[in-house]
Amino acid sequence: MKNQKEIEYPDVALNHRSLPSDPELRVRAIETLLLEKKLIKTESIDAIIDLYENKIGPINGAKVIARAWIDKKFKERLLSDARSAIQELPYIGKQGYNIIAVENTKTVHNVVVCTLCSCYPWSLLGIPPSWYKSDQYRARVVREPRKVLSEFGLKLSEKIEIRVWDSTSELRYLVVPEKPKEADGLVEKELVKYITRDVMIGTALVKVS
Amino acid sequence: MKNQKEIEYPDVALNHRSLPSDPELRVRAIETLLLEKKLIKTESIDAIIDLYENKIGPINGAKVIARAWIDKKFKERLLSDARSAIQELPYIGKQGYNIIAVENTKTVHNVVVCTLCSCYPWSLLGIPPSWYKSDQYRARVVREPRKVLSEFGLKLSEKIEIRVWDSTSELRYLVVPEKPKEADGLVEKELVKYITRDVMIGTALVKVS
Amino acid sequence: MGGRFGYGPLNLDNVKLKGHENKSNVFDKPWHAKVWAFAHLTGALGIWNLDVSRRFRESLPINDYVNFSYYEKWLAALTNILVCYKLVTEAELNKVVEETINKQRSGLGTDEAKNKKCTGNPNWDAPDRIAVMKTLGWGGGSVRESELKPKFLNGEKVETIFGNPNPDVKGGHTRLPGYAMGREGIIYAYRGVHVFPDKNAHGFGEEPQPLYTVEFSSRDLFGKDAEAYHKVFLDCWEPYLRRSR
Amino acid sequence: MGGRFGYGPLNLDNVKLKGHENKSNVFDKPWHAKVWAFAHLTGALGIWNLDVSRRFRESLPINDYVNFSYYEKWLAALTNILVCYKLVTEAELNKVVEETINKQRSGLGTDEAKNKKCTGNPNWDAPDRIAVMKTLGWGGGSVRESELKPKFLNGEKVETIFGNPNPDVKGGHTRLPGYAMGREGIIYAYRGVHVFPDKNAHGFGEEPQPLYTVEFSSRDLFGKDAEAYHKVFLDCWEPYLRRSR
Repeated sequence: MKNQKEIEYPDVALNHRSLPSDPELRVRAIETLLLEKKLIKTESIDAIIDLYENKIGPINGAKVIARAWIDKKFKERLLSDARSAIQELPYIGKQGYNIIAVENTKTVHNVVVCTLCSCYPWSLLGIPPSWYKSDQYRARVVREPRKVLSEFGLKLSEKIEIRVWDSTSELRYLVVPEKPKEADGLVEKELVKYITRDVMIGTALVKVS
Repeated sequence: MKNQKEIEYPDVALNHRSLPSDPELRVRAIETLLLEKKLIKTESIDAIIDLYENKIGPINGAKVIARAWIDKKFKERLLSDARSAIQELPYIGKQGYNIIAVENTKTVHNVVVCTLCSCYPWSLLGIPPSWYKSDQYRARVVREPRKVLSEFGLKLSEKIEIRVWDSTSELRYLVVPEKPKEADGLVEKELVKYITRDVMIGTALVKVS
Repeated sequence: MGGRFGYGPLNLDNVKLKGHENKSNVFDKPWHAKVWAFAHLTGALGIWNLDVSRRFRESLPINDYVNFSYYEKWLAALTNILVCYKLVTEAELNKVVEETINKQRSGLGTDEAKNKKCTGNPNWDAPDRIAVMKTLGWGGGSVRESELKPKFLNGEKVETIFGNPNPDVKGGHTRLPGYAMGREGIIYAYRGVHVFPDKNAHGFGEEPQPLYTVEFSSRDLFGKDAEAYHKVFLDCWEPYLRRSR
Repeated sequence: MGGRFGYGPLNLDNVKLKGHENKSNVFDKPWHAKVWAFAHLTGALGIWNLDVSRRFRESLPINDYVNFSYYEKWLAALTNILVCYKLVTEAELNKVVEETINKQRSGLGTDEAKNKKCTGNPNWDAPDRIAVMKTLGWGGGSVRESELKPKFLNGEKVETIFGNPNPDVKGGHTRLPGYAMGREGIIYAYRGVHVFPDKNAHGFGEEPQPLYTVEFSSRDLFGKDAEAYHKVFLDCWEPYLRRSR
């Protein structure tokens, strides 16, 4: 790594304003430049996109939750040290993040946001949905979470304490939902189907139909 | 005036978003509507525009300053109660605003802004210039007035205290510049020419050439 | 807005005064002048007050606010006010927009666009004229007779409040800028009792309050982010202030 | 951003999950995927760190920031970084923009635009792969070995700082959101010593600091503007905190 102290940071960097207004053209211009300068390779672009489109996604998180529902000891470890607990699972892979698992109970409901940018547990949930990155969600969920959750169709009793986790550091929050009664007796593979992305962000409850 | 308590204020009013994207068309649509509803009359539109284009402008402020330079007693009254002092001058007219005149001296330089919107002593200076209404000026002049003034070509000695007046209320600030030595002996009518709009906002000094 | 980072130099290209020219630029475009006139004429109807119109301009959604030019903000706020105060329905608004666009497409709009230069009409109705003048600040003003006595003395150390300046309305209108919240200052001058925008902008009446000009040091406002020592003066209504601890 | 007023309801049209579908939307448009890939691949070059890239995204001029879509922000920040770090000159940037536009005009760009579907390539260079994985958080992470001991205990009352969180750089990068400045909270958990973004984003080294999750009541953060009682948890580095008075 170069000595960054030598880099002069401008007050405002405005070079992006010389890009064309059509985003597709903008991207094409930068791509041409990066390839010409050999800063990136076509194969690497393909590989990254493939990774996100086909290999990681909320299914990873769902596997973690399903395991916790089935295995009490694993759930305990997940809640006390999620990172190492998740690393026990061969099908997920090493987690660089410090994952923090927060548990929904009869009296507590958790919901995750990043008001500063869009920090998100990518390795477990893939690319965040558009609404997670929207100004509306980021501005409002810390101030009026009940109203925001109701827009998702989730009306919580006033008695339930809402906990909003604003991901300001490199810690990544994962909501551990309650296992509904209807899910009793289902095997891990079946449980996974009901543990959706929104459930793990905290904007939905598990529905077993 | 209607009982405003009965008016329901929406959280966010978004009706303006149904207007066309071309500002000229937007204006034409609203104009049609206002005229149809008889909320305004064509002659009134003309009269207002005429007022601002031809009748009021920085010349009014310049007359006030020139008089203060010539008449010491008037200057004292201007600095202690600008509103009534200005009303003595037959050619300006009644001031509804509470004008506050702030004096530049050898050790103090005044500059005016409205960080909240663009409050400005219209009756004395006319329509504010674009830069006065710009985000750049409003954001920066309270934090780094010297740098902003230097962009106007105005480099002040470090020994001069800068006073920035942020017009947050209905008080309107008018900078009373120092009369330069070169202006000695000039009559009121000649002085007026050197008292520019920027001088009375505080982003320029009087230059008698 | 005040104190915010991320802005480049001022754009003074079109606005640098040549020589000692003593004119304002007046209006860059004919539609600017129109918007200005609409805002003043509708304001003069007396249905809403100055603070309401400011509130509507300042509560535009942020992505409109930062990208609209000055007169676009005025026009957008006026449009919202007209609908909110039920002078115009959404349906009427949509209809006139459609008609305007259709006219434009069929070339009918173009002649109108090249509007005759405004010539002024000294004979416009007197009541109109007086009402407009009032909104321009020739009459009226915001000072009110009151038995309220100012709580603070010149030279007294005060602290601005921090958090929700408007106790009545969530995210309500205020004239205490964010950069001056929770800061120490000194009472510079008492300015009399003035209409209180935080109430007036929401239809709770004028509720006049003592107004002061408060002096702040740039360091107290912006810390090390201030370029050097200077002073900033702000007008603060009494509810924005408390005695310094 | 957090707590700001003036936003309407969420737009959930395109994103409501049907049934129990367990997929993320991945990328809405092919160019989104490209931007994502560019950002990660150039990040993996190791010339700037994660905090620098965040800093560039967050310091976009506000009118670009609020109007750019998510991936436009990433692309704009990357463009600025490339020039700032002298990997690309302004002249090169302008040249390639011109060429791209010309190609498009002459119809040459269209074929390329209908890009072949990415098929993935498991054989890409291992070093590349590891570096990319690291930026994705599979390796690395922000925890650092340190002799620093946490100053605060769980359950202790603390106050967040107010004003200029970054003492080194005017308007510098910080991870303390505006809505949580100058507020009282309670230490909920100590999280170890982590890279400190306020230093790292400006090239002053990692300067790791103890990190805590702090619990705030919604009333303490937003007063009456909060809808009802709830709790907000934020991760705060030790320099953001001081013992409550």
